[in-house]
Parts: sequence; structure tokens; C-alpha cells
Amino acid sequence: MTQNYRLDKIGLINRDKKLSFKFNGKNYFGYEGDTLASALLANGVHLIGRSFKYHRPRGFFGAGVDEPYAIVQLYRNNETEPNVKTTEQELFEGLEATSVNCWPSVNFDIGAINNFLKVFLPAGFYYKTFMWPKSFWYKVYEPIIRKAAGLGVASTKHDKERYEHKYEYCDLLIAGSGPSGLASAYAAAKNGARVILAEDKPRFGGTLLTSEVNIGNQTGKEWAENIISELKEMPNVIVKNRSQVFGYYDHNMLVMSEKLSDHLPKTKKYNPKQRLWYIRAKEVLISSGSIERPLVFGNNDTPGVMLSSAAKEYLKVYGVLVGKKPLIFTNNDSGYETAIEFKKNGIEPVILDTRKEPNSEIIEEAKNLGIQIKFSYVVVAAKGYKKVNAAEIAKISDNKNDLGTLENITCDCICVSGFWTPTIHLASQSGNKTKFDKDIDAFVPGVSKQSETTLGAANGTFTLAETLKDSFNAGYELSKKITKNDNKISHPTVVEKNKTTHDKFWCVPLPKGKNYKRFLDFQNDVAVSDIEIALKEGYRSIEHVKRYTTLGMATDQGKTSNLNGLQLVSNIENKIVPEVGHTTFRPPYTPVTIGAIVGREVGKHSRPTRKSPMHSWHEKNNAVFVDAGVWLRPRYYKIGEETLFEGSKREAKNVRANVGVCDVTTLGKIDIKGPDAAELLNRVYTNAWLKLPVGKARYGVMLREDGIVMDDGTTTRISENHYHMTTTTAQAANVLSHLEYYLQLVWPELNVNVVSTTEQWAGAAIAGPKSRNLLQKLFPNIDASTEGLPFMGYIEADLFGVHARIFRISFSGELAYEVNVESDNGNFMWEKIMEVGQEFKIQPYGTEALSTLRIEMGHIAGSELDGRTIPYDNSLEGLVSKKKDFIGKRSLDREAFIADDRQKVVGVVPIDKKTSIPEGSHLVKDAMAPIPNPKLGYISASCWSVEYDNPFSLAILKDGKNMIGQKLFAMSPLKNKTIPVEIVSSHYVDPKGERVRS
Amino acid sequence: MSSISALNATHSKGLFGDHEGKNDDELLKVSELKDFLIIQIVKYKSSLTAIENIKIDNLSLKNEALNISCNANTRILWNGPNNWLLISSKKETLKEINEKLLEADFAITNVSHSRAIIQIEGKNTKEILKKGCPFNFNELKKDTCLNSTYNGMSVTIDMIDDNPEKVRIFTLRSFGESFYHSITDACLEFGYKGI
Amino acid sequence: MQKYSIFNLIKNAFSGHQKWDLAWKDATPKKEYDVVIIGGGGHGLATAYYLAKEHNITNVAIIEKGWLGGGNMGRNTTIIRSNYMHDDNALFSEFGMDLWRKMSQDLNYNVMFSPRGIINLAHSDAQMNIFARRGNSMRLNGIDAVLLNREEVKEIIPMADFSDNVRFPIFGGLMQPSAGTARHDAVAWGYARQADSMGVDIIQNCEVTGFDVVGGKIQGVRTSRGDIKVKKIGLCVAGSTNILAEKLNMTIPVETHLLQACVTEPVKPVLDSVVTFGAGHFYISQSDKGEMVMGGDLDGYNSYAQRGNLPTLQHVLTEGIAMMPFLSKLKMLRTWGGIMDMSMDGSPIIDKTHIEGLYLNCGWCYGGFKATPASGWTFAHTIAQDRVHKLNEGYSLSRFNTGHLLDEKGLGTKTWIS
Amino acid sequence: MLHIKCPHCGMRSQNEFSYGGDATVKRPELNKEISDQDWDNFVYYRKSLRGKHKELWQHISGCRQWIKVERDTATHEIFKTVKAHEDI
Repeated sequence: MTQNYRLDKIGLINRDKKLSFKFNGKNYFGYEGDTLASALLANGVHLIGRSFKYHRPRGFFGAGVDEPYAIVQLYRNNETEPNVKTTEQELFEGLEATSVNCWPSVNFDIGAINNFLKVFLPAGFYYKTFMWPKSFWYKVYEPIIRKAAGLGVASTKHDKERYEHKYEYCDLLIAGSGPSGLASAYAAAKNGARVILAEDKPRFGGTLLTSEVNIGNQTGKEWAENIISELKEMPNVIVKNRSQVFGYYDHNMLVMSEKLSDHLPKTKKYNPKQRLWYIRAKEVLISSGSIERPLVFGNNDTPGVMLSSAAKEYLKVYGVLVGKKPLIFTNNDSGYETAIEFKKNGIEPVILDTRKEPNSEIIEEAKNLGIQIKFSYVVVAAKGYKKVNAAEIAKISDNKNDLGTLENITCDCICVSGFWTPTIHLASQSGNKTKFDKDIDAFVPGVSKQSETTLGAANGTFTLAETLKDSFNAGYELSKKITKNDNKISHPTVVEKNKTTHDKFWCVPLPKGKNYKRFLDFQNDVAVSDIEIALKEGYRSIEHVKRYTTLGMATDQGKTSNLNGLQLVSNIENKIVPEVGHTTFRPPYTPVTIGAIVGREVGKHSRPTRKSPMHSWHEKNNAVFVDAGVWLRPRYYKIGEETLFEGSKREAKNVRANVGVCDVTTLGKIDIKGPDAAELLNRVYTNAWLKLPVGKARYGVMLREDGIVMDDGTTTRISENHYHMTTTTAQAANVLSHLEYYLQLVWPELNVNVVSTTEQWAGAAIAGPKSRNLLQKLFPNIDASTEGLPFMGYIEADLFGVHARIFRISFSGELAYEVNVESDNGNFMWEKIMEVGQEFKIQPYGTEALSTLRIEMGHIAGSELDGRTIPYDNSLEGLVSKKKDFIGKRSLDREAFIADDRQKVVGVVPIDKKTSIPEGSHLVKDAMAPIPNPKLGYISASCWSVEYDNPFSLAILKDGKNMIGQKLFAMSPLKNKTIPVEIVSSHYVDPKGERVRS
Repeated sequence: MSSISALNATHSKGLFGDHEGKNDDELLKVSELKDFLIIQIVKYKSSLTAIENIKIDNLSLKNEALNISCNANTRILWNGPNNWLLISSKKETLKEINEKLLEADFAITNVSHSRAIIQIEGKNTKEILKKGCPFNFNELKKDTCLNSTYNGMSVTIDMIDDNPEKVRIFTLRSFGESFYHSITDACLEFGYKGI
Repeated sequence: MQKYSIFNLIKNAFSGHQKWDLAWKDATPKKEYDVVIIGGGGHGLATAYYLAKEHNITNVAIIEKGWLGGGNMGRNTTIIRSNYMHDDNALFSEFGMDLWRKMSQDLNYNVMFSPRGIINLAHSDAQMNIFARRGNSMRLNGIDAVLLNREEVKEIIPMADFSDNVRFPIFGGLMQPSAGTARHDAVAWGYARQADSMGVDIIQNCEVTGFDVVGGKIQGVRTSRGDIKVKKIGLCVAGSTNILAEKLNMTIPVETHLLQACVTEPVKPVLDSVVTFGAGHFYISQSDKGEMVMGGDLDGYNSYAQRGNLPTLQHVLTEGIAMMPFLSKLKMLRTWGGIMDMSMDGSPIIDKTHIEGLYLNCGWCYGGFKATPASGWTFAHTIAQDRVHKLNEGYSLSRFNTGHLLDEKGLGTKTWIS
Repeated sequence: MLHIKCPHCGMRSQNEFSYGGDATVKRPELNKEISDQDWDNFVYYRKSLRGKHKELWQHISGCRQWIKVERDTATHEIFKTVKAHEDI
């Protein structure tokens, strides 16, 4: 096998290592160090895909991140990835790729019919049509358009790769390892600064790898290699290749994606595929270079038309000829460098230079080498469909308006150079106010908002000597500012060929009678004519132009098209470019894998899970868990094939009949200490707290300042100045912050410390008529009688050698106690309760049974405290003090809150006593009323009352207090249910609360 | 045994991750620490007591960020203004605290059971921290501490040593299993030994 | 005005598309108008259109500081729905759905309204119940809603995570089949084109610098392009409401916050519905171009920056992958931020103010885009008739004093704090 | 990601903090008569302007102290941070 377009002696690839790969099913080979693009070009493959809209053939345009269209579907290690840039994808053994956006094949693509219809498909055509008949848009037209759109195919398999993050800090972050990056990194590192040098390509050196220059008596490439190896050895320097700094965020935080494994056939086990670096830098040096601008002419999207710098890179880095009969079309000296490289490698290029009589060392050299140069010449159009086979060229008048006679010239590639566009993306993202530099016809960074400096070509400095001088200085000065060191190293001498000015020319006029498409945005098929239409129709702001035509909105985000687009708008609108302004640069500079942004928090670990000390016991005993915030709680303990309904009913019944135990560790616990603790509680809760005796608990409700219930729970006075507060599981963290807010900001005079002790204590609620007997057995030394431990009483005791806190509180409405022990002993406590409880027929119960118990008792919980209810809605009037002030009190007397027909919690029973009412049903007066049917309230919680063996629900009902005894309908249209119901008191079981006090 | 530590069911011993062909000193060592006395000490705003005069286990309370007072048994970590976290392997220290720190001046809260504690040791220890915690560890020295967050979980990090690096990380007990996963998962790349 | 149609498109093709009219004229301010709408976003443009169309008031100017449709109109995630629980929100939005359904024909501009359905995923029975409450309320209000179980969700979005390796399993979801998306820019342009054709002056690059208020009445507005006499002003500047309110010496129960969104590179169609994650803040749809359009939570602090920070997006995308793991391999192409008017109960304000002739339209939080037609329609009514319409009665400014709040999420005054 | 100087702990990343809104709002004193409008202003009404904004943050994964921060809402530049009891 030979590669027709690979040269023997030139390039940085490893010829000792052949790699085989497949493209569109055909086998090829390349070498280690190739990109997929260079390997394909070496094999003479130029047709890669089809464009977005017209399905025109697409080849390669660039050689790196700026590539607008050479993208493929990549297959690697049994996975596939869409829209991979061939110019960035390094070749590996066994790589497979296919074309995107063409069917049935890239060679014969049905979609190319759009190319013939293109006169009917100008910018914005879809806004003007597809409107009739009305329903056809989403039934017929849209599905067709959708199918045609989209590039590659997303795999819907779960991603098995690892992605990681790293937070790093440094003095100087340097983005780009070209001459300015290397020089500034070296100067700063030598001066003791912590430096991170990031390069997005596999090889360091940037343009030094391809330019014929001499630095300190070494070739540019040798100099770069030496600097890099020295930097790599320095402990204060991190050097990273395959690493793209893609975003510049606030407070000098930059984000970089490092590709660790994309160039390998398979990611090494335990290694990440990519790593995202969050880098906080004291100073940022942007040395991201520049991107060559295309020249615009007819059919300039034909495969074989490419950037002149890319052609040079393929030649010098990969030893690949992009063509054997190249035409170089340039408006500046850069094209000559490419031509000279061709010539040196035995290829005869022809140069078309738009300039009249330029002169410089490089032009001289080209002349001396005998290269054919045509001055004042332009390419009018590329010829050929799937590959350039000739060009239509013409002489152009001095004012660049008129073309001479059209001539044909045979060629197999057209290398274009329309001068250079500084890569100002990062600077602009940082808030830098960019300015237009007339000398280079491009924007350059202006005044910095953050600590950032742009150097070299990215700053519009295109000579090496100046670049190195600026960069050595910047590296030294900035590092000196940070490290206070003063080690200055001297600049090396530089030998480079001088260049002359470029021609302010970017678009070839159309010859008379020709209607060539001249493309600006290659992937999205935006041509000069599209911009003209947009402007003609009044879409004048550059943002309107962009949105109307989709200019610059493709996967390359307009890296090669935006500036030419601006030029065009400014020409037509008769404005200067800076008045037109550029569209906003936003991160990411280049697309970033979402997996990398997310990192390790995926799958089961997408959010942490909290577990109680008794979790293992629950697991072993067939608990079915439920998410409560990020906690896992047992919902019921499944016996055999029991359903949730059966299991929870069994558990609830057992509580009512015997005794049950429930893990309540997840309830928030806050330890409150200090001389003003009582006063704090008195201000936070709606009821009175100043007179709670030591050893007693009290139920409390706290509000937000807007009067809405925030949370409820019991608080116990452990000792004179020591309280133990409990909160709901959901609000625990918020309540702590809430207390800290008032203590630190609003009432700093209060001497109180609050600290979360949720995790310190494992909690078990034992409930049921036999709970006292059980308690007495667990704690033989206490007096468990109602006199010894009354309702809302608190004592401390010893549980088989373990210190325990006992609270006589109840959520289930039964006689109940809550036992707390320190968490390490939680499992011990639980096992003891189960062991000793055997004789009382104890069963553990989960949240579902707990819910049943509280509903039939009419105890409110999260579903009634839904962030919209006030205490009155929940029948908590008795807990709202009239005498004292508290948080949120002032809001309670608003008009809507005191309205006579204000909603209230009520009980709801189906008339047939059989049909369960689905939660979320609404209560209406008339089930047959026309829509919209006025809703009086909704079912907040439903259960099967184990006490009465019929369904029972709680509802929040308008004018609830006057509705008891009324007959309404509970409607759930979603479940197609209309249930006649009767409104009853919310306290369905034990309305006087005798059991808890028994 | 009645007492079960936070990571009892979670921590496993042995070699994990990319450990093959690596020397023992190249591997990270991950262990669970338990049975510490952990006391939060907060001086009330109104208290006029001078903390300079107080010594617990011969250690002083210093009101200075990142600061630790420590000896072989006890480490007193600065936890916030007038707020310390005392970690001690000597359970008797609690008695000393209760004697020396008056109830009128200090809120003393025992939180010994409320934390899961992981110790990591080895030359890549800071690399593990950097994978989930946004703090700048480059200049963090031996015997300093901080509160921060690791993959979204609040943590206290205590730099025990810097050669080789050794840290203790405290997180809330209920997060223990998730946190243990987060840390050991970060260690896989380097290979680690659960001890 | 030239009609847009396939015939005209073909006709124009033969003249090289040289004969299309301006979609709208770039007007210069006149000395006096009957009504000035401040804000050339979707709501402002729609208001002007309906003033002309429904109330025959055409001596109207829209004043826009930048370019029209350039605020949140051009930076949203294009979702259209009416899946609200509170009656005021539901009936208002459903009225809007009707306007959406006929908008392309009404405006003679294809806004690509695509009723592909929205699914809110639920991850627990408790959440299913909350959704049932909302869905039943919708149905009783005449809005379509379906409660899906896990299997039914799987049929519609099989690429969501139904595996065992999932933190928050999918229990089911609430779907509004008639909800969907539209091409946001087209909506602005379509309204602009029609308003312009009926005589409304669209004035871009014109900044309001002050107001003339005499005796509690609006007399005029001062702009960077001169003073304008006017008796009625509609303030329609979500994101900048506080800035203009300050010029009027008003304080409004609204804070300004940043919401980010992002898109992936385009891929072939894989997701047909709009889907939201129930265990956090994440929503996604696939545009006709193939891009996955995604958004989530606010950046979490007052901001006018129109640029966000990465940790918020990281957080949002974490939830995205938790919901649909295949997103992991796609690449984020573009991110942007919009500044939101976050009202204190999460619902908007469309009302008169204490200043005669000054009308307020603000507080749209995350939901401004879908409200465009209904907002414009009711605001036009409020301005033209000098009284609120029944549809926007609930959106009164006074509700923050009376307690008649419209808190869909039950988060109270801190909806905007993450 | 913002970088906020906690007046107690030093420079820390934003992920250690939670936001608490406008710092200029003063809660009315307890038991004090105030007008409905003043109360509603306290609960609901905020200036929320472009430019310098005085706001609260809690160093929730740090020292748990509430702090006051002066920040530009357009550029996110932070000018000053002070402790809870200090004026900003």
C-alpha cells in the first residue's frame, strides 16, 4: 500500500507506526501522529460530508479547531460520537468514521436535490411558507425538515467513560503554546511564578512548527522543543497538551478541557476520558494565535478549496500534499509561504495575488524559486463538484470592482489566504472591550476588564521578533508583580523574512451573467446573497443578520465566517466595521463534551445519598426505600409478595393495635444553647416559649416573614439554657440557616448558639398502645407511667449501657415515645427495641404507615404545608399567639389571609366508604358543571383508615370551617374519577387526642 | 459490640484502582478514623472571657482562620469566629472542657457521632482533594484546616502532614457512604489501598 | 404589505429575491404618539400589534434601546405551555395557547409553532400526587393534561434513564400534549412586521432617559433621540424593569437575575417532546435544527450581566445527564444568559399603576416567552380600555399587599434563591 | 465562579456560599407599629439595580457566618466584604 499524497522526508509523524482505519467502510492507513484529516488527505480522500442545507459536497477547509465542515461520525471502542472534527481527531489503530448528514452515501446524497432548489431556499424561506394548511406545519413540514436537519447521530446508550474535574490555582495561565505562549511561560517560570501552559493540539509550538524562522540560532521548531522540555522539568510549571481553555469566567476563573484518551483506541481503565480544569489564575496570558481568513469567491465551498495555512500545516506537520497542482489565492504574503513549501517539495504551485505590485523578501524568494505568480488576479469560481478540478480566474481592476476576461486554469486544490483574524474569543469573554484594528481589518483586544493580557497574533502582532519581545516582557513583568522576583532572561535573536502589507480585499465580485454562490458560512450554507436578502428585508442589526441567515451559528461558531460576514454587512450598509460590531463571543470557544462539564456526579452518584445509622438493618429486613430529599427512608418493610398498600396497612394496623417502631433519624435536629435561647424560640415560633419548663417538649410552628408556614416540629428544654429543636426532614438545612440569619444579622444581641445535631443522634419512634410497656422494659429504671413521663415529657436514661434521650411525643397520634441515642449506637438501640418488643408484637413501620397514621389523626405534614398555607389554613389558630410578636406575624392580617371564606384543612370521606380518593383530586360542588369548573379545594393526602377500615383523606378546602357535613365531589379527570364525598373534621380518629395522653 | 462507626459497612480493605505494578509508597492509603471525641466549642458573643488564658489538653484556642492547635492526642481546629472543633482521641478531654469552659461563656456541643472521617495518605493526596474541592491547596501547610465542600458535600479538611501528605476529611455522618465513594472513586486513577 | 406564501417565494426566486419588501421600517421618533410602548421585545411588539388590531389604536411607537427581539425574546428556550395549577395562570396561558395555534396564519409569518408536548417527570409517588393536583386542575380548567406512568413515559422518551443505576428513578410524569415550542426570533419579527404594516413606529437604538410626569399623570417620555409627548406608556422591559422603575421613583416587587441556557451541536432527531426533570431544575427539547436546547436554574444572585458562570451550567447539566445519560457524549456548542424579572411569587404583573397613563408589564420570571401573545393581548386591552381584563386580574400589583399571591411553586419570596 | 473574600476565612470560591439577597433591607423591630406599606416593602419590594449592590451571602460550607458583600450586578466585580455586624 502506498499513500499517493504522502511525502517521504517531511513531517512530524511517526512513520514507524502504521495505523489502520476505516472511513465510510473502506480501509485506509495512516501513521501515529496523524489526524484523521491528514490521514484521509494522504490517501487522496477529499469528500467528507455534505453541507447542512443544500447538501453540497464538503471536504477539508482547515487543519484544526477552525475547521468548519470536515466532521464525521466516529466509532471508538463500541461507542459512537457525532460531529467529530477530523482535523482535531488524532488517528488511532482501528478508528472508524463515517460521513454525516448524507443519505444513502456521501457520494450519492439524495438531499443534494436541495442544491438544485436553492433559488427557492434563500435565507429565511421557511418563515415565509409552510403555513398552509394550518396543521401541516407540525404534521408534515416540520417532521421533514427535522429529519433533514441535524448532523451526526447521537448514541442513546449510557456513556461508560469517566470524566473528572480538577480545581487548580496558578499565578499565570497561558492559553496557547505558540511563540508568544512559550516565551511568556518561559520568562514567567524562570521568574518563579506558578505557570500553567495549555495547548489544545497534541504538539506544542503552534506556528513555530510550520514557519521558516530562526530563534537564537535554532530553527523555530527546535527552539520550541527545547523550551517545552525545560518547562516540563520545572516544579512550578504545569504543561498540558490536548487541553483547550474554552471559557473565561468571572474573577479570573478559566475553564479548560483536557482530552486524555480521545486519541487512544480505548480509555485506560480507571482513567478519565477527559478532565475539566477549573483554573483560578492571578493573571492570564492569551496567546491563542490567529485564524486565517478565507477569500470569498464562487463555489468556494468545493472540496479542495482550503486555507493556505492548513495546506502548509498538512505538508510540514504530516508530510501530506493537499494537491499536486495547487493554486494559491492570496491577498497577503502568507500564501507565498505555502507556495514555497510546495515548490521545495517538488510541486509546482501557481500564485494568484490580488495585489498589484507587492514586494517583500518572501515574494522575492518565491520569484527566485521560479514560482509562477499572477498579480492583480483573483479566483472567480472553483470548478468541479466533488473536488476542485479547475478554477475560473480573472484579472481584477485596481479598484477591485471589475473583472477581466475569465480564464480557466487546471488545478486540484485552491489554497486561500485572506490574511489573519486574531483569536480574541477568550479576551472578549473576560469582558475586554475589543476594538477594530484597521491595519489588519480585524478586531483586537482593547481595554481589559479582568487580569488578562493578549499577546502575539491574538493581539494582532504578526511578526515573530515583536511577538517574542512582547511575550518575554509580559511573562517577566507579570510574574514580577506576583512573585516579587526579578530574574529577567534575555530575548533570543530572531531571523525571519519580512512581509509587506496585505490587500484590503476579501470578496471577489460576480462576473456578469454568472450567479455563483459565494459562501461565507460553509457548514450552514450562508452565502453572500443570503446576507444581501436579510439586509434588504430590514434585518440590519448584525444579530438580526446572524439569526435570520444562521451565519456563524454552525458547530464552528463562525471562526472562519464571522469577519467576512461583518465586512459584507458594512459594505452594503455603508458603515465601517466597528459600527456594525461583532456578535457576542460566548463560552465555549470550541464545543465541550457535556460529560466533562458534569464530571463524576453521574448515575447513582448524581447527587449524594444520606442514610441513617440503621440503614443496613432496614436493608436486611426487606425495607423498600423512598427518597426523602436526598435521604433514603424505609417506606415499608415488605413481607413476601405484599404490595405497598397491604404492607403499610399491616404496619399501621399494628401500631394502632400493638406497637411499632419507625426510624426518625432524618428529622432535623438543632441544638440550641445560650442565655437567650428561650427568647429566640419565642420570636421564631408562633406560640409562646418563655415558660416551657425544663424536661418538657412543645410543638411549634414557624413562619416565613410573608406569613406562610415554613416548618413545624417539637422543641424540648433539656436544661435551663439548652434546647433541642426538631424540624422536618425537608426543611432541616433551611431552618438552621434561618436561625443563623436572625441571630447574626437581625438580633445580634441574642446570645445563642445553634448547631445541627441531626447526625449526632439516631432516632426511633415507638408508637402504639403497648409502647409504654415496651419502654418500661427497655428502661427498667425509669418510671414510664404518665405521671413519671407525661405527654410532652422528656427524660434521659440508660439503654442497656447506652445513654439515651426519651421524648414523649407523638406524630402517629398514638401513645408514643421517641428514643434518641448517639449514632454509633443507633443500630444497637434498634435491635434492642425489636428484640424486647417481640413480646408486644412489635413491627417496624415505614413512612407510608406513618403517613396513614398521621392523616387519620388529622396531623398536618408536608402536603398541607406546601409553601402556600398559613397557620389558620391548617387549624393551628391555637398556636398563634395574640400577645407576642414573632417572625411573619405582621403578614397574617392581610386581606386575603383573614377572608371569611379562607381555605382550611378538613377531612374527606367517600360516601360509599369504599372508593379511595386519589391524592391531587379537586373538590367541586357540581361534577357536571361546564368547564372551567370552579374548584373549592384539593385532596392533599389520602389513606386507608385502619381505624375505621375505609378511605379517608385530608383536603384544603375553601371556607372549610363552614363546610363540615357538606356533600361535594372529588374529581380526578386524570384518572377519570368522580367520587361523591362528605366533608368531615380533619381529626378523624381520636379527635380529643386522648390516646397520646393516655 | 454495640457501637457501629459511620463507615463500618462501607469501608473495605485491600488494593483498588490502578494499583498493579506500583510500589506501596506510590499508592494512596485510605482509612476510616473513628472513636474520636469531637466537640464544638463556641464562645458566646456576650462573654468577656479571654480565650488567651484557656488551655485544653495544654492547647490554646486561637481565633485565626485555618489555624490548628495540636498535640499527639488532640487537635483544636478553627471552625469560624469564636468557634472551634476539638478532635481528640482522649475521651477524658470532655471532662476538662466542661470544667474549664464555663457554661455562661461557652456553648459546648458534643458532635462525636455526627461525622464520618476518612484519612488519606500518600503523595497524590492533594490531587484527590483538587478533584472535588475548590480550595487552593497548593500552599496549604501541615497543621492547618479548613471547611469547604467536596463534590457538593460540606467537609472539614485537616492537614495532618505534608511529607508525605496526609489529611483527615470530616463530613456529616449520613453522607458517609456517598462521600466515601466520592473519595475512593477519585483515588482509582492512582491506585489505593484501603487500610 | 407583501403576502408571504409559497407562490410569492417562487415568484421572487425568479427575480433573485431582489424584490422582497422590508419586514419592518426603521422609524424615527415623531413628536407625539397616543401610546408609547417601551421595550421592543416580544411582549412589547405583541402589545403594539394588538393595540392596532383589536383596539384600532395605531398612533403607537415601540421604543427599543437595542435591536428588537434582542433581550429575553432572543435568548429563551422557546417552550410554550399552559400547564399551570393556579386558575389565574392557567386561564391566562390557555388563552395564549389559542393565540399560538393560529399565530403563523394571523401574522402571515411562519413562527413554527410545534405542539410536540411537554412532559414533567416525577420521581416519587409524592411528586406524582403534586402533578396530579396540577393536572386535575388543568383538566377542570379545560386544558389538556395526561398523567403518564413509568411505562408510558418510557414509550415516549426511551432514552431517559430507566436503568437501575439511577439516583432518582422515574415514576411517571405529567404531560400536556398540546404544549410545544416555536421559533422565538420569528415571533418577534412576525409581530414587528404586522405592527409596522398597521402603522406602528418601530424605533430601535433609542434609549429611554426619563419620564415627564405632571400631577400624577404621564405627559411624555424622554429618549436619547428626543422627547416624545404621550399620555399612555406601556412599560414592557422584563430584565430592565427595575432600572426604568427607578426613573419613575417606583420600587417594584421584582428582582433581576440571570438565567443561562445552552445548546449542543445538532444531531439527528432523537427527542420529540419537551421534557423537564422532576428532581431538580432541568429542561430540554430538540430544535428543528437538531440542537438539544437546555436550561435550568438561575445563577443565584442578582445580575444584569447577560453572561453566566460555569458551575450553574455544570449543575444543570448534571441533572440533565441524571435524566438522560446519553447527553453525556454530546458536545455543548453555545451558552448564553438572559436577565429575568423575578417577581416575588413567581407570577407576572400586568396592571395599571398609581401614575395615570403608566401601565406595567413585568415579572415574567422564566416564563415570558410562552406568554408573549396573551401578555400582548391583555396588556393592549389594559392600556386601551384603561382597565384590566378578566384574564389579567390576578396579575395585579396590589396582590403583594392583599396577600392574593400566585405562588405556583410554593417557594414564597425567595423563588430566585437557589 | 465568583471568588468571595469571607471576612473571617479569606478568599473562597462561590460554591462554599449561599446567597441571601439585598443587605440594605432592615427588618422592622419586633412589637413596633408600622404601616402596611412599610411592612410590605420589607417583605417584597427590592430596588435590585444595575451596578453596585449590597447583598448578603452565607459562608454555608465554611464558617457558616452571614457576610455582607458589595458587588456590581453588571460586572460581578466585588468591591468590599464585611462581617454581619459591620455596615457596608
